[in-house]
Amino acid sequence: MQRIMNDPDNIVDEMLAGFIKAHDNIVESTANSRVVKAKNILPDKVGVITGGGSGHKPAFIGYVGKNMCDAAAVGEIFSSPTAAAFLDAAKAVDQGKGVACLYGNYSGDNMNVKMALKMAKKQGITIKTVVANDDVASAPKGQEEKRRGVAGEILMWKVGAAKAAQGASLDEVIAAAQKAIDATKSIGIGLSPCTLPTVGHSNFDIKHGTMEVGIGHHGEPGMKVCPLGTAKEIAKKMVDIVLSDYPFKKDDEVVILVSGLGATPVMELYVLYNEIEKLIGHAGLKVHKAYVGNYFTSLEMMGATFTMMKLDKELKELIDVPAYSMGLKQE
Amino acid sequence: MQRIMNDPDNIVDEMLAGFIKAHDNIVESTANSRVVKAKNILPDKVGVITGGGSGHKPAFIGYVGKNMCDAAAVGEIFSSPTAAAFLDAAKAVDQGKGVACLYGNYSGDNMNVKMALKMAKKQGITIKTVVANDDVASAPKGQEEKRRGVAGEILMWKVGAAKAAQGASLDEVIAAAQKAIDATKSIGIGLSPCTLPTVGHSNFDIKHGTMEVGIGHHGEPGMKVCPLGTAKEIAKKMVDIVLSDYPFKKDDEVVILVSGLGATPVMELYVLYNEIEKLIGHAGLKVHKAYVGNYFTSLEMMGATFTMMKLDKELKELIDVPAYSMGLKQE
Amino acid sequence: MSTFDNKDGGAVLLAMVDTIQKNKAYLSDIDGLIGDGDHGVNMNKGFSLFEKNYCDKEFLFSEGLEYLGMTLMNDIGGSMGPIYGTIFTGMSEAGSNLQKISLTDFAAMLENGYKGLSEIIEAKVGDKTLVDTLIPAINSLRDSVARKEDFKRALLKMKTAAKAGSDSTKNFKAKYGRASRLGERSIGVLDTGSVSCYLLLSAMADSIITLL
Amino acid sequence: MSTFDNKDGGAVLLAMVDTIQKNKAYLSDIDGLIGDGDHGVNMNKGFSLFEKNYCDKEFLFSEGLEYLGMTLMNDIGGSMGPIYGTIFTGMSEAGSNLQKISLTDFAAMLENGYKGLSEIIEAKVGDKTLVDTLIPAINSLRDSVARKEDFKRALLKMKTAAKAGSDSTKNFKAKYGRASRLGERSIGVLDTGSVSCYLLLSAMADSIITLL
Ligand SMILES: Nc1ncnc2c1ncn2[C@@H]1O[C@H](COP(=O)(O)OP(=O)(O)O)[C@@H](O)[C@H]1O
Ligand SMILES: Nc1ncnc2c1ncn2[C@@H]1O[C@H](COP(=O)(O)OP(=O)(O)O)[C@@H](O)[C@H]1O
Ligand SMILES: [Mg+2]
Ligand SMILES: [Mg+2]
Ligand SMILES: [Mg+2]
Ligand SMILES: [Mg+2]
Repeated sequence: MQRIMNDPDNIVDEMLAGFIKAHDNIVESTANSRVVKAKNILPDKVGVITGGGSGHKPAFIGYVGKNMCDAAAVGEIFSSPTAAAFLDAAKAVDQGKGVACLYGNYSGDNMNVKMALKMAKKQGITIKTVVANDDVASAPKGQEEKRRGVAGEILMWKVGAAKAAQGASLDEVIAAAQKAIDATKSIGIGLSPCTLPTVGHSNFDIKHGTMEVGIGHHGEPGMKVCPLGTAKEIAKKMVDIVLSDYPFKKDDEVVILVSGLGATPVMELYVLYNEIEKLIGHAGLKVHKAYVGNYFTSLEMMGATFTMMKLDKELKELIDVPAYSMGLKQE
Repeated sequence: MQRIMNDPDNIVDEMLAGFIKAHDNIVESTANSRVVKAKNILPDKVGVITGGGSGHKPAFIGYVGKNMCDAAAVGEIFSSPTAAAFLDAAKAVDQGKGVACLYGNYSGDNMNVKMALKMAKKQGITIKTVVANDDVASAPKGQEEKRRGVAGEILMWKVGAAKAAQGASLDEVIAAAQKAIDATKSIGIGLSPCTLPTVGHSNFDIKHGTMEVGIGHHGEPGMKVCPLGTAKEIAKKMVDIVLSDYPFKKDDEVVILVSGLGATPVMELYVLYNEIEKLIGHAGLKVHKAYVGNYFTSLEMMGATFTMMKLDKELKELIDVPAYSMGLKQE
Repeated sequence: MSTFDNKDGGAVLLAMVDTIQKNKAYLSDIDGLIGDGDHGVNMNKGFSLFEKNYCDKEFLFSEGLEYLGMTLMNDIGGSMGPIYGTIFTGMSEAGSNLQKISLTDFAAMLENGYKGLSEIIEAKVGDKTLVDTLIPAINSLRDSVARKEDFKRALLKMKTAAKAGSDSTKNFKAKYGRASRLGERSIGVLDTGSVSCYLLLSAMADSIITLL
Repeated sequence: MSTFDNKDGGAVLLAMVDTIQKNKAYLSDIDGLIGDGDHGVNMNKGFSLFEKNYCDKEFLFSEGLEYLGMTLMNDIGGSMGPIYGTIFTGMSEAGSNLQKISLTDFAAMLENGYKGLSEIIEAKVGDKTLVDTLIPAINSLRDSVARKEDFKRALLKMKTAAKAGSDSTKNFKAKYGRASRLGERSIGVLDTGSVSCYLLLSAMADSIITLL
């Protein structure tokens, strides 16, 4: 394990210390050391929070910032933040208009958010949630509520946060974020595993010359293991899976997000996007905006995720709102 | 080799196609397919170009954009662009006020730029150059002109491009860029090798449990191979090497750039920055601005580079100018 | 005696901390076989933090369970924080008004712990989780209550049932947690959560017996 | 005959292309031992592009060298583009006004190629680069001119000198290019650039001999 770290048990706290120092123009710490908050939050708006395990940089704290999430709860690597952290994140940004908690569908996160909601209720804070479930590989069509949240969460945050920034009510923010994630589908392919710093060896393997189609952000099993294809073949597989899961139709405008899983060189993400864009074009869809880069990683896994969101007028407008966070800066 | 690609011989061209499609709000293609140009270049200014081998994303084309480089020449992976590409980059952005070519000190790049200059002269285009040599590990003090350029190039581009955006003359742009790189020192540590797609296996090795101090951006040999230290120890080594190479003095204001080499999780870069920042503080220096992330990579090498630039009034002002490129966006 | 004093029960909590600390490596090793190898680390972190924060304080058994549960929930996160946190706070809730704790009380406490848990997890017996330990233990206690058995005997029987439950996970295919990745290949190996649950129930039983 | 016609020399260029194409894998294999294993690929790319662009055109030997040199410089980049590009354009320059090319002319052409090269690289004999092939070849030709030797004999002697020069790189420590990474460990292996240079000189020699 070739890692730059001190004690693996402190890696999250040390990362946070470095992050907050490096980005003190964007974020600040809070009384709860596992809650990171945006600087200069617009007054009198709905709060938008998220949270999740560490090891996914820029997710989650990289999406805290101007017109993005107002705060994020931070967990250990690949492990949900505590209920207390979710609650404290909500309290840190509540301005009396309620808080939208936009997070991903994992059992740990679900449990902790559920408990945070209970505690919040007792304390008179209104939190409503949207649970991202964009990973089409994680449960069959018809059982969408079982699906995991992956890189599509970024688009959900972008939309929900932009809506909140426009002064919308909590219900409007929740509705926009829910609409965003409902219109968003993702699929990942894994090319190599990753190693938890506290563990020291990977707990799964991907054989050279193969790829795991549908792999999750923590190495959750995919739909199948196939021979490693060309970029063209990989793109075809990913686009087919996503297109057939949702009524994406000719002339729809879409946002595309191609994220690396960590160790795949960014050059390859552009090669992949080049193929995806062609297929999307052939399907008659129009790419309104594309994000390509390491947007949601899994430590040093190799591989990539492909995410597509179908736009309507509202989503398009919200996606185009400028944003300024460590992981997403847009004019 | 677990790569997302089609024909390795076409990987650069396919990457470029994807890059230009994904970032069509920032860059555009030119008649020379190996030259990428910024959109909406300010009128009547000195042109700023760079160029280098591929495999270093965001470098080099990721630093083409608003208040950044106006164009970049693109080479094969780890291989200099052609003289023709350097020349065409210059021609694409020359507005009659001359062109500053800011590039890194590698024998291939030196040869090709030299030849481009000759051709440009014949065609009546004025190009002046600054050659980045910030890598303190690549030649001893006193032989600075032999040193390679590494991540410090980004700060050179930032400064030179900001100066040009302010309407400075070619000589002023060159002077600012030269001052920037003269005040900038870098050191890299390598934790794992990388593999050229056309070759299929890495042509050097870094043993598990060791690190190569002073490694270059293409795996050039470092100063020594040491046991892999903690983040604290690594930071100490890097800071000591950089501090002792230049008159960084108490109360100096500095810019710090910590870049990953590709596959090291970004979380670890923040852990490293956290340690570096403490040491810099102890040395009495003041961090004016920090960049932490994958700013200048070497395919899927693991490891990181540490770069520090000493600021004066002009450099500080230029570093703070907003910028908008794929690799560097700043308000 | 067929009861113990709620106020003497602090010792029971310390016995639980002790067993987790002693078995840290063992639990992580089991988790390493089909999970990510961190269960002992996760548990130890939470229980040791509880010990650190509360070792010099006096507390009732029911209070101690509340403190431990809240520590797990507020400082550990992941799945273990809410899972064990819910079990212990649920137990505490059901025991909070008691001066003396009888077999019937203890059985009710554990049942209330599971009640809370069942609201946040979906796993059932046979899904290769700590539920495979917890449910047989609860059933055994319930059975002993019905038979009006002696508290000590009931606790010893509960240990046996919990052990058998934990051992049974060897035969199951994991459906939750990271081991689920392995599908069929998870068969033949213990579920680490079921083992930690057995160790905790066992420590409680042994410690309570000394108080009876 | 002691000269060949510049206008017949197109065949020499094709022989050069041919040897690079035939030795693509061999050159990359040598480069793989101490470099990054792409020398054959790089060279083949440039020479094949030249072939593709010029195979159906007529050109003088001196023109062909210019076209090949410019192709390498404009389309290959890296180090090989300027290095071989400079050599060939330098040769072309010195031969551009000739109708017939004598031994003296050919020697002067190669010398002019090296002159250009020496302005852009620092490597000297013994630094384990293609200079170790080029310099002995030039010295041999110069010597033959002084001895007024026959063109064919001079070319054969040049081949031998170039081969010996290339072979000598086995004993040297790499100072330039990627092999320099290995330091002492680069000793015992040929320099791939010196081999491609030998192959090119050899192809030129053999092809010119058929024109004499
Ligand atoms: N969703 C779940 N429902 C029930 N039990 C679970 C669930 N997830 C994990 N567990 C239990 O937790 C144990 C693993 O705990 P631990 O290793 O600490 O967490 P993680 O799986 O996050 O690394 C499993 O052995 C199982 O008993
Ligand atoms: N700076 C240099 N000066 C002289 N010759 C060089 C230099 N760099 C490389 N070479 C020559 O180039 C050869 C390697 O060429 P090639 O493999 O095509 O390029 P690269 O080293 O960029 O992969 C070496 O064997 C050596 O002969
Ligand atoms: Mg585990
Ligand atoms: Mg875990
Ligand atoms: Mg090469
Ligand atoms: Mg090579």
